[in-house]
Amino acid sequence: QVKIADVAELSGAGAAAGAVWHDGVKLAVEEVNAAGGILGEQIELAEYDSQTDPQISRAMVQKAIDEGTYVLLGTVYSSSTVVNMLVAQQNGMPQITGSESPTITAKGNPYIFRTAFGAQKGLPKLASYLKDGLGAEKIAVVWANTEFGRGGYDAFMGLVDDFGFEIVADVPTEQAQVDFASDVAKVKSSGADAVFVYLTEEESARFLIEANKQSLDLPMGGDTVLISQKVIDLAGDAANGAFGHVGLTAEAPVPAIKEMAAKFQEEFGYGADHNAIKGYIGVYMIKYVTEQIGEFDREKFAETLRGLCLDAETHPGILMDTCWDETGEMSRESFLVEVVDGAQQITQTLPAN
Amino acid sequence: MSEFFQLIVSGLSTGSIYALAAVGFTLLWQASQTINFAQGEFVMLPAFLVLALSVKLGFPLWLAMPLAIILAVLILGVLFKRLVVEPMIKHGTLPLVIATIALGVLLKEMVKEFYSPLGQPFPSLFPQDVVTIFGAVISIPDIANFVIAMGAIVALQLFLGGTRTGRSMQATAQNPDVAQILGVDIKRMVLYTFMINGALAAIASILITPIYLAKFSNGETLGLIAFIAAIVGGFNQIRGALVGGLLIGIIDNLSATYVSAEYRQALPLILLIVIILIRPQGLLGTSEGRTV
Amino acid sequence: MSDSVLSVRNISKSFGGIHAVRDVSFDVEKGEVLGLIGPNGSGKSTLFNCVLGQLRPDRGEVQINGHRVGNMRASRLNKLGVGRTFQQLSVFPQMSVLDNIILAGQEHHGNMATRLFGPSDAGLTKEADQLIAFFRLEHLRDEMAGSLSYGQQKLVDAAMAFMAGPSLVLLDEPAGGVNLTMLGNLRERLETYNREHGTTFVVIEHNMEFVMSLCTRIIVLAEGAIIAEGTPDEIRSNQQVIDAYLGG
Amino acid sequence: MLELKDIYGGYGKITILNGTSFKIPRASITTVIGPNGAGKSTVFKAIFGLLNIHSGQILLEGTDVTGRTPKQMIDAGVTYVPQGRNVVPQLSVYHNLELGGITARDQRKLRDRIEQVMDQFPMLREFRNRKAVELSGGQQKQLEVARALLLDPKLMLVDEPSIGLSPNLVKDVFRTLQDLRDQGVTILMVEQNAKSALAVSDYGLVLELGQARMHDEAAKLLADPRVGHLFLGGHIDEEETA
Amino acid sequence: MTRKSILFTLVALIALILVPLGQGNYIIYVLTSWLVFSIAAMGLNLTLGYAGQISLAQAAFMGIGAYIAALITLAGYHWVLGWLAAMGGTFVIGLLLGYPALRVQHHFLAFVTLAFNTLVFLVLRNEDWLTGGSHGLVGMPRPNFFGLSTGTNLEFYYFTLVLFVISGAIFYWIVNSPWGRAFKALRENPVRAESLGVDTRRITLLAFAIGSAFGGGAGAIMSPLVQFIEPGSFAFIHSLKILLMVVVGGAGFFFGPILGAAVVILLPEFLRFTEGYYLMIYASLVIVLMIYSPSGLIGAGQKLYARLRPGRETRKDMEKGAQL
Ligand SMILES: Nc1ncnc2c1ncn2[C@@H]1O[C@H](COP(=O)(O)OP(=O)(O)OP(=O)(O)O)[C@@H](O)[C@H]1O
Ligand SMILES: Nc1ncnc2c1ncn2[C@@H]1O[C@H](COP(=O)(O)OP(=O)(O)OP(=O)(O)O)[C@@H](O)[C@H]1O
Ligand SMILES: [Mg+2]
Ligand SMILES: [Mg+2]
Repeated sequence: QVKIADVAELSGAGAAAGAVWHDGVKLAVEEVNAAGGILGEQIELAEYDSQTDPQISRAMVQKAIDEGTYVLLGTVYSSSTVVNMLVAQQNGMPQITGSESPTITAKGNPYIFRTAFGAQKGLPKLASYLKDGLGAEKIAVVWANTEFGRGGYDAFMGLVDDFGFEIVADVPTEQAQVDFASDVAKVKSSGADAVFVYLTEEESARFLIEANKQSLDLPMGGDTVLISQKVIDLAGDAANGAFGHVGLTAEAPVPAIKEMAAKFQEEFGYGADHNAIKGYIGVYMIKYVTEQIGEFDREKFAETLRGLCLDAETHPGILMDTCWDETGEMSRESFLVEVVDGAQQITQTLPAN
Repeated sequence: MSEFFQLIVSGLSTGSIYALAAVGFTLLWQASQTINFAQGEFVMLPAFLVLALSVKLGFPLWLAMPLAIILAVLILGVLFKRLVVEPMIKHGTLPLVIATIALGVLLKEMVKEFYSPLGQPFPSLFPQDVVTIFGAVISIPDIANFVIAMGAIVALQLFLGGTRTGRSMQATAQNPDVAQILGVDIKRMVLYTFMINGALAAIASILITPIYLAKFSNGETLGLIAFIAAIVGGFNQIRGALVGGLLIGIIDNLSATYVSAEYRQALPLILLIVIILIRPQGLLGTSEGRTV
Repeated sequence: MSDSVLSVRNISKSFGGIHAVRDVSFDVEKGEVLGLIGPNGSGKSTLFNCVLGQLRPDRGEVQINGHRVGNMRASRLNKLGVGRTFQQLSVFPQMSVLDNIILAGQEHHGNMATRLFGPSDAGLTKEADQLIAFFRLEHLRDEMAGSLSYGQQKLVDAAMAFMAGPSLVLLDEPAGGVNLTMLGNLRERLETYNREHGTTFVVIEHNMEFVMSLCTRIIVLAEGAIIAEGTPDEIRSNQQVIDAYLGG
Repeated sequence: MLELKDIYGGYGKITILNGTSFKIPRASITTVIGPNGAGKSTVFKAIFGLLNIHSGQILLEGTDVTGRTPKQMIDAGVTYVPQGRNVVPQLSVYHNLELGGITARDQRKLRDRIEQVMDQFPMLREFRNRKAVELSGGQQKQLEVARALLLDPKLMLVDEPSIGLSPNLVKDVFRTLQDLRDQGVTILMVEQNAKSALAVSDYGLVLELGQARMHDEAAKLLADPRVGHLFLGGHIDEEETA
Repeated sequence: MTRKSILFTLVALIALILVPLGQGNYIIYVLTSWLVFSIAAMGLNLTLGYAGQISLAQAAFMGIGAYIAALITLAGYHWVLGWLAAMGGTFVIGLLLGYPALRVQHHFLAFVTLAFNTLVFLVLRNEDWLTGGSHGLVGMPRPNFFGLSTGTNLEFYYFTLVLFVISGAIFYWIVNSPWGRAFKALRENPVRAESLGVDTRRITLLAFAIGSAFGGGAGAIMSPLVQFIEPGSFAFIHSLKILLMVVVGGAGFFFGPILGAAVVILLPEFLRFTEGYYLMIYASLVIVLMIYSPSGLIGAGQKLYARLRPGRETRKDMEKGAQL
């Protein structure tokens, strides 16, 4: 038996993301165990609730390490990951995270690995679509003033000069904000050509609903979350027309993902989203890398994973061809998606960068 | 200008719902000196009752909503009063405050565990059509929210001030010992207030959730706003809570737009601190009278 | 300004339309025991509260020992040697009787620093115990003051006013609810203080036996104004006072 | 009318009443006297259902009313004026009075009764729209006494009505109580003002250490040297009462 | 102190010294944060439990303390300096927060302090240049004392324990001095207290300032403990948590908040095995406790103790005979 710990946002504000991630992890663990485990060892999955509180997540990581884990999975919220990755690093513990904040791989921590690439990689793809695809110049930016949103915001603002955008409205919002009336009104009166939305799921949906209510007729683009299935479910018709860049989506024209999504739906009774896929991939990363080195050795695990490329053909659980660089950052193909009639539609497949 | 007007209109619409929550808050304070830190969760829960009835049990919406209100009155009114408040009412405010904090956690966790940790879409009672006045877009739900909330509050005010039951409730609130000696059935009076609060919370919930979405954690923000609105209004006045709710709705919108979005929460708070320090009894509250 | 401990000049106070106190002036000489009587609602308590800084009078001025006490806080006044009781029971219900009484004295000993670093009873236990014994409350010394009977609390309340060894004490209905025997003791205590320390007293009281036997001079208030002033005998036989207050 | 049989009771675990027994006849005034802390107020609370009674029986007109709630006692025709201040602070004087009659069936009649008691205490009429908390101490006490009269009770429990009242009002109140007695109301009253209270009473009751020690006609008690002794100091020894 | 309570304190102290031995890092970490929160809760207990001034801003003071200490240690100065500055700073800010309490009471005061907490949160989050914004501050070093390191978790636990004992002693001293009596008097009857010479103004301000300084001190220990601080850890909700500690333990009792902190921090750990239900169980337990004993665990203990003693009790004066 080999023990794997998943520290995730099972309660608190991040439960939506963390719980889905955890279900993805569970699905993969079941599959791997059914197929004989890793190096013949069955995986024993231990879950730890970070309560979406960075301090608790730190304690939980500490606890997971104390209680013995081979590799660590989690957390999803960047605000937690930046904290608890320090502990994992001190203990030489490889950590596979679902966070997408650019800062995480920028800290020179040799033990951290992503399951989806950071916002700094996705946003240029979106920006060029805004500029070239839509011809937008005046942009309104609506972002969550949290660790998560801040990362996306900084990454996007870094691109403004390169693309020659003019930011006509800069609207930070609160965590778990429910009332977006003033934010929409501000965007509306700013004279923007397009809106860049970088919020978490419910907030994205609330923003879209309010925008619809106030008849805000602007193209609204975002990264991953804005056009996720969850947001579409929540916002209903108001989500139509939103578009964005997606690293992972259950709608991707990739058979392996479709298959995984179907299994997920069957197992848990709701649709998989990018967080589910991330958790799923995380487990398979552990399997493939361990099998490559042939033993359970954390040091070697981290060493091997740095700079590794896994192709989906021989490693089906990884779903798409993926490479990791020296910092733990990863790259693979991604997609441009638009919401049409309440469903994601892939408009473009973008190459890995 | 149209932006300004838009902000006022939106502020009034959400503000009226804050007012509903705040009025309930004030009522509980009056009846039992309960500062209900679970008030936000009280507004969060009924939406999930509607969802459970309609989505999970397949009731039609027109039936699910009244049923949910009744359930809310039973759970948040009768049950809450019987199980939590009654045993503690003699012991002052603090234990009750703590119990309501714990109750808030309990409700949140139960919804999360037994329904879903994810946000849920919620059907709107009203068509989504809009009218445009002076460049501001006003939706039918906005108008309906405002009218229903006002109606509920005015009715309540008349009931409390104009009937003997209402005054017995006030007496119970101010001096339960005396009320008891005079033969007021204080338990029943307290029960009434809790039931009314349950109903108000349910109405607020059904009105606000189509926009805010049903999520277990929604109560955190709402509860706080209700508390603030009740304070501004003066805590011992129904119409104070009304004014407080509307004011918060508008100030929040205006300050987020014209002052600083990063400090959007700050301005209403600072303003309120100033109000309180100038008028310690709140905007419409009355002073507690002679102390010596 | 001769020996006047308390001098009240033209005090007026109204609430909304009610003139609770109208242009009241009087002086209290050192060592006097002054009675203040009058029908219910005639403004006695209000007058006390104006004198002692709990209320701000609309007009007029109060001097204690020659100091104007316009905006002085009650605690400052108390430190200047003015003790008082309130008409409504006011003890510290969740503190023991002993603590109640020590508290009443501790602020008069040392300064903030010695009160923090000195002994925890500020060296007052003995003194407090004597007072407790005097009011026959020994058996209740360690009970919470809030669990005492009305009369017992009243005694604790009165005891607190004496603890700091004040030079001027204002008592608002000290006798109400107190058993007659204890009342005798209370009167004796007042008299002893008055004799030995020259303490000046102003007493509001509706118990005529108590007032008449204790006070050297009596002021009668009605509808906020002074209607009579004099020795107990003069007051007892004053027709106006009988009509307004004593009843036939 | 009212009978207490061997009542034990108190606050929490502390017993204050140690076998209190007495009996009072209909249409009489009985004054309870005794030192501070003897348990006088506690007896009243016990009768009115506000106290935890360990054992013993309370009979009202022959029916056992032990353990009834205050509401039930009011319905049975008992009203209670507690010691200290007991008004609803933020309600007006008039609404306070109205509350006093909250249990009355006939509300029209209640309104007439309120007018009548306001005649008795003119101050109340003058201040009918003022908040009760703004009244002076004695005014609040008048309000309380007036409020207890509204319901035309059968039995009134009055705990030290004279505290805070000016002498002429005390006389008025005592006179009112006598009038009520003449109309058939039974009155049980506590007074420290023993002499004047006993003077208007039919019976007197000395309570000490939670027990009824002496119970006799008021006039006899007034003349009793032991009662005189009581007011001069010391307490009644067992032998003396035996 | 009675002999019994001295003995109890000694036993407790020895237990505290022995508990972490042989435990994993995580348990030690949890124990350490219990001690830290106990200090903060002690402070609130002074403000709320003793002086009766409701404050919903204790987390903000922890935050201010933590940031002050973090900035000072990150600038290369010794932690002790940061600690003193944190206590001093929060003392002064607490003094300022006390001013509204001179004008308003109860729920209004609750609101003002709540608002203050939110404002502090916003400043910590928005002023990136100083506080690192929502990214927070990372990597505060653990201090050395004359060659003694506090680097490992166990060492840091003992370091915290020492500070805890010092804070506890100071707290005990304050509440048992005449100041403590004045605080209680303020809680019970401010008008009367004022008339007895208690300068209620000064006492109110002091109650806030001292309570806040305890919070600041706790915060200053927190920053090297967690080695990462961010605004979210000091949001209003955490003030409620500290309030919970004080009341659940027993407001106005010396050991109350310490017990309460243990419940709030350690109990969830014991309930962890119930997985998704632990918060529900925890919340229900708190409600039940409040119903059974509104004065918290201490009160519950007293109640149980009383139940074990014989049934009826005659009051002392009822035995001896009340003198007339
Ligand atoms: N805070 C207040 N607001 C309004 N009216 C007040 C206030 N305080 C006192 N009054 C009024 O002022 C008048 C004088 O009250 P005060 O308490 O001084 O009377 P008092 O002489 O002490 O009477 P008592 O003997 O009954 O105690 C009363 O009519 C009272 O109703
Ligand atoms: N709430 C309480 N908790 C505990 N003990 C109490 C409580 N109330 C009263 N006692 C005690 O019970 C005894 C009787 O009190 P009670 O109030 O009946 O006395 P009383 O005869 O009415 O005295 P008084 O003349 O002072 O009003 C006293 O010793 C008192 O200390
Ligand atoms: Mg008076
Ligand atoms: Mg009594």
